[in-house]
Amino acid sequence: MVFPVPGGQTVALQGADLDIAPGEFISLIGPSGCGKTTLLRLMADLIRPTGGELTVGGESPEAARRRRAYGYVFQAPALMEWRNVLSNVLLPLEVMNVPGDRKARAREMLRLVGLEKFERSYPWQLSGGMQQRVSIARALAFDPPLLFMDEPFGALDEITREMLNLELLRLWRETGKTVVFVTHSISEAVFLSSRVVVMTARPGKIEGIVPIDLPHPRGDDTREDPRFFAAATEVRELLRRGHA
Amino acid sequence: MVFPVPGGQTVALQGADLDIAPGEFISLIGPSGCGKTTLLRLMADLIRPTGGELTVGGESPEAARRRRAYGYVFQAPALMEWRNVLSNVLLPLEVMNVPGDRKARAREMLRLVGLEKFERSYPWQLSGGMQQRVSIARALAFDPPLLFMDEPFGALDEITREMLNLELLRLWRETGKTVVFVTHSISEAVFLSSRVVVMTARPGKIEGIVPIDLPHPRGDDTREDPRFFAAATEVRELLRRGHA
Amino acid sequence: AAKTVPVKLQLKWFPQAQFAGFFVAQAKGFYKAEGLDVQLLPIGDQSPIQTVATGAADFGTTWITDLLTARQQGIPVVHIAQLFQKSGYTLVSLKTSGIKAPADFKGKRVGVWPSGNEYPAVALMKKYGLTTSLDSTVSNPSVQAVTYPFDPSIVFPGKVDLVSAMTYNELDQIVGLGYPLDKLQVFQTSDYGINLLEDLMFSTERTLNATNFKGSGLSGREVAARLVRATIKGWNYAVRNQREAVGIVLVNCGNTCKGSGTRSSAQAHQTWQMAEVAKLYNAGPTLQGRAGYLDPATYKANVTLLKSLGILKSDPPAAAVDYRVWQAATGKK
Amino acid sequence: MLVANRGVADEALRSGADLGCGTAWQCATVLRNPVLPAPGQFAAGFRTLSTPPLAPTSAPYNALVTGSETLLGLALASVLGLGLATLLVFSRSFERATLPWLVASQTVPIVAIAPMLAVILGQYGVQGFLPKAIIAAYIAFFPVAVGAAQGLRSPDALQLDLMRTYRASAWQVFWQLRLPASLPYLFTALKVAATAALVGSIVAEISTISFSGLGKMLAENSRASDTVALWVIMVYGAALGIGLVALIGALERVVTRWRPAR
Amino acid sequence: MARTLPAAGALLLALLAAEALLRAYAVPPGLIPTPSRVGAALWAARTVLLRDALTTFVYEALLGFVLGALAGLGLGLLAVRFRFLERGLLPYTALLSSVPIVALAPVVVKAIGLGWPSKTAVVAITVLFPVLLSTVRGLHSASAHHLDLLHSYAATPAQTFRVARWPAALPFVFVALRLSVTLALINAIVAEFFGTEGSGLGFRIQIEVGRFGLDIVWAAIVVASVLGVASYLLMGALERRFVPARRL
Ligand SMILES: Nc1ncnc2c1ncn2[C@@H]1O[C@H](COP(=O)(O)OP(=O)(O)OP(=O)(O)O)[C@@H](O)[C@H]1O
Ligand SMILES: Nc1ncnc2c1ncn2[C@@H]1O[C@H](COP(=O)(O)OP(=O)(O)OP(=O)(O)O)[C@@H](O)[C@H]1O
Ligand SMILES: Cc1ncc(C[n+]2csc(CCO)c2C)c(N)n1
Ligand SMILES: [Mg+2]
Ligand SMILES: [Mg+2]
Repeated sequence: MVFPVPGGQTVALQGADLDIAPGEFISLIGPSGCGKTTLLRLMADLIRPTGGELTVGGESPEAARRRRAYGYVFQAPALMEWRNVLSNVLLPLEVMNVPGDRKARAREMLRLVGLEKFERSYPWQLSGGMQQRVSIARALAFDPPLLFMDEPFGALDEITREMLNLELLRLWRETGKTVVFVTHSISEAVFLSSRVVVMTARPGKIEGIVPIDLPHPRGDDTREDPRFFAAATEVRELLRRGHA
Repeated sequence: MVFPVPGGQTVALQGADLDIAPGEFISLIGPSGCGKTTLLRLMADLIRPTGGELTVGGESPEAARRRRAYGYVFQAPALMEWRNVLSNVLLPLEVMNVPGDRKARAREMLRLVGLEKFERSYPWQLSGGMQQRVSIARALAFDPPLLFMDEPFGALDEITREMLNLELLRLWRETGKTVVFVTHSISEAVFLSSRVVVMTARPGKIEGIVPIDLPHPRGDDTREDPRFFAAATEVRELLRRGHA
Repeated sequence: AAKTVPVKLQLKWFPQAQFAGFFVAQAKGFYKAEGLDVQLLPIGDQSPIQTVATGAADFGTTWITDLLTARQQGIPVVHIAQLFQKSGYTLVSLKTSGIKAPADFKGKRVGVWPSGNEYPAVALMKKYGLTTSLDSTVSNPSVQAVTYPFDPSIVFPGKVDLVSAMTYNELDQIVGLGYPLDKLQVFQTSDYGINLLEDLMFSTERTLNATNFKGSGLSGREVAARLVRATIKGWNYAVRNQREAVGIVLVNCGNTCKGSGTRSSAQAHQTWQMAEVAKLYNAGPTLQGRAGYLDPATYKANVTLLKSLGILKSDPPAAAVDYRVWQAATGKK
Repeated sequence: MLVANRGVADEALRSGADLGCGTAWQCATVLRNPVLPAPGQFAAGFRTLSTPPLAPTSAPYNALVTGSETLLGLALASVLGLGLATLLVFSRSFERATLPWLVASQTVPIVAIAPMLAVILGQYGVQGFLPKAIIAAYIAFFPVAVGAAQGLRSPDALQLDLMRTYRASAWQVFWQLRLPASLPYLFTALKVAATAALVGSIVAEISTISFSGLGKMLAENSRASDTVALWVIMVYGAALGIGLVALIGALERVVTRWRPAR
Repeated sequence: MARTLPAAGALLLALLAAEALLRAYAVPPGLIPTPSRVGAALWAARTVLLRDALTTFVYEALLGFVLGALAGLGLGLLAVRFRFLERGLLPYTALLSSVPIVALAPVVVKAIGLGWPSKTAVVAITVLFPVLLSTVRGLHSASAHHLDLLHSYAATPAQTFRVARWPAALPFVFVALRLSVTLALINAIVAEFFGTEGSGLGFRIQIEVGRFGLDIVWAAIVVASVLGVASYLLMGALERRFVPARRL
């Protein structure tokens, strides 16, 4: 992936060949500006690669998008200022004409992220973390088989974050979704994923992939597991190596 | 602090009386939506309290703002889209008519946050974390005696984050700045601060204040210090208590 | 030689043979000979009354109704010479429309020019007991009057049954649209006793009473007299040497001189126009060697007519006409 | 084109006009006073009015005159409009006291007051080029003012907060934040204003005592019933308008170079 | 009430000053009438002026405005939907709007007739361009984030319009509508100078200018201004109603 920039071009991603199997939980981790968002946007068919090929769960990004196969939590909340919280969450349901009681569904998602009391608020009346949670609720609302999440919990406190980690994991296990998850937290990546993809900066490429062999269901004691430490250390090593 | 909202009002802060002495490094930590940003905005005289009083380093927020005493890193980058990275960082220097070689100063700040190669890029060409770093450079550029930072490192990877933590700490020690710092990371709060203020949600109030007696200079071994663990545990306890 | 006095004269229309006398006087140096440097201003959208009353021009040409209604509204304009002694205003219809006399106008659509140019038509119809929507007090007019700008081809013959036309201009333009004169029924108002006087020269009381016109050392009235004298000389010359006059006009007339349709040649159209305005000039007092003289009887008849139409509420003040200028110009009484 | 003229031709023929052509359809392309000129007619008219290009009676020369009046008018309008917008944004009470009058000024039919305006300006020795530019500016300043005011109000709250933390002066907020943020609105407004100014200067040429310009040509040719010439002049006017809009578009691209290519 | 006070005060002062000056310099009413004369004319000619206003404002200005605005909106939507149209269409409408009304009106009158519909058409044509231009600009101003989001939903173009582009365009569109509504009125009046069937504010102005009845001319202008300001304010109210309140 090459971006033209004043006085040359930025190579944002190089040889980032990656095949993601259905039902996987993949985390992307890497230094700021290494191309995590770019990779996610490529997988979501929001930009087209300037070279290379990419498949997501066996199909092309475009096919996946056309099937409305994925939900995307952007790095910024990207809420519509003129819609209140509830109707922001309703948006995908309306656009996709999802049958059933949409409001009930949207409210359920808001409950999941702890914002059931704020459904009538407008985005500017919410704190940064609350906005981020609305956007998570929005992405989950239509129950997509595939989830792209770009630092979804970055603006949340540890406790809320851990709670949502567990919720997400439960959801993933129960529904068999495929998740591609960007995070800066090594422990979060290890805790959630089946594989952690570590990226390096400029030009962005994949430094290494760490498979996580922790049993499910995972919980507080998972973090005590020696395998957890081992995996986290490996990820940290890869990160450090890529950071120079 | 009371916000009017449809069908009533949100009490965003209650009895958050807080005196911050010059030269302190205060961290605010608390659940999403508890009023950290609101408190910072009050201290920065961006909103007026609907009740209560507040002093920052012995003076009123308004006086501090009039003296151009503080730099503010907002939760969102708030860059000017029409200015490139360098001239975004130059903005406060221009507005305040800071004497000396402004460009050199701005470039120094960009080096500090690791963006010296991107000075000619425009905000839309940067990743989320890079934008956030530009906004940090901008706040530091005019060397204010007081710093308000709202989750400045939230969008950064751990390694960049740790590096910037150390830089910030060095800066604080060398210049005797007062810093008020919002973070969701308990360890970051403990590592950096002289006091950690733990807040609770709805209505937001101060649950407790944890003084941090770790020696300076702090470094990698600080995190091994038992006092570090003790303080972190205390903060976590207070947070848990406030979270119910 | 002494310096010439700059004088601005506002024409009532764009340069064309209608003003041949002025252009001839300018081209042949008649004004120079009187010590005047005359600039002839083409019309904009404002009435010549406005430009003269506000001092943007010193003298002007206009129609008598214009002058008298302005005077009634308190604008101190003064008639100083009458160039055309007969009205060239007509209403034109197709012979096929079966309109044979003014009485037949009833129930027809009549297109007129607005902005004070509608009065001859209004007067004609009023004389035959017809009312129009131009009069805001009439609720059920017997003739539907519509207003249109200048160009008869916009409305005639499709949208109106009768259309206003000057003998010297629009009539030929209508011929150019493909309607030769033998297919047209032309009602010239002067044939029906409506002879509202047209092209005259006027100025303001302030200009005329000036003792030192623009620092020339001449009185305003003296300048006016010289202007009128040279203009009449120009007209006499133009009427006698029409071909030469048309040549002079054509030099001055930019894009406006052409006729319309099949008669769009400027040369041909202006030749027609020159011949027609000569008829309007060579009438009344001119035939008695008193060119430029405002015949008091005709003036009185005009005033009476305008009063009967309700356009004038009372007799204009005596100061509305200043015979001294014409007398000084011609040495006649 | 044919259809537009056929009706007129038909009407003329039925009224017994001698057009020198047979049926209405045939006449449609040769009418001397067509609603729309036939291509051949137009081309011929275009040639006569365009040559020699710099003669005082030719369209290119007069278009040049009108174009420069329009540019001057637009420049005046931009300065005035931006100034007003600034005052409107800075002061609520100024807005309350003047906005209704600004709006009212735009409902006064310019054609009715342009002659008076020209006459009044003429009394003070302002003649020729300038009154026409002033009238153009009179029409064009309003879109600029309204658009710019909207744009000046468009920066987002966080950016305003940032400037507040710098204790930036009102002028600094204006120059560093409000003005750049208003550019997308401003350029849209300028495009509308450019065509308005063009119309304004043409109207002014017609209604004041004017010796040149497309407006003068329009007036003369409409008085002379020369429909084909009117169309030629209209095309020149429209080309001028497109040129102006394109010019502003180019300026916009230069000024807002920072934006992502769409 | 308190909000209109400054404007009313300014008006009163200006009127008094004008009256005093005109009287002091004895300016003839045929050149500039005093405000009191205009007021008197306004009252004396009220029925005629009301009828004129009905023609000019309702049939010509309002109807033309609505038609032109709808056309501008419609074309704007098409232009943004079909990219090639934007390149093809915008220049032509710029062309249309650059044709000065004084050139356009005679042609339209010739083609349509002297009655009010020809004026309505002229108004519609002149309103088209500002609305179209702003619509296109506004639709393009939709946030890239929102467009990405809808792209990720594989939303149809119609949905993207309705949900993201249209709300973003509204503020731009309303600027254009506010401008156009006054433009519509003034153009209706001007278009009447090119032929009428005997009613309308433009017709009245033209007739009375020729008679030096400038008191009626200004009375007609006052009526036009009041209607113009009222419709501008009405558009502003609609804007506040339909454009979602933003922060501040
Ligand atoms: N539109 C663009 N034009 C030019 N360069 C771009 C563009 N978008 C991204 N880049 C560059 O591509 C690189 C990768 O950006 P990306 O947003 O993918 O990073 P990231 O890994 O998501 O970083 P972060 O953790 O800070 O969000 C960066 O160097 C950025 O400057
Ligand atoms: N302008 C406003 N109007 C109404 N309510 C508001 C407004 N701004 C903030 N609030 C409310 O005040 C509370 C505190 O918000 P604040 O932004 O201070 O939270 P925070 O602690 O910074 O949260 P986060 O960690 O998610 O950024 C929230 O409940 C929010 O909904
Ligand atoms: C605005 C306006 N419209 C029509 C006329 C009538 N008129 C008087 S002289 C003349 C020239 C000969 O065709 C014409 C048409 C006018 N004077 N002013
Ligand atoms: Mg990113
Ligand atoms: Mg916050």
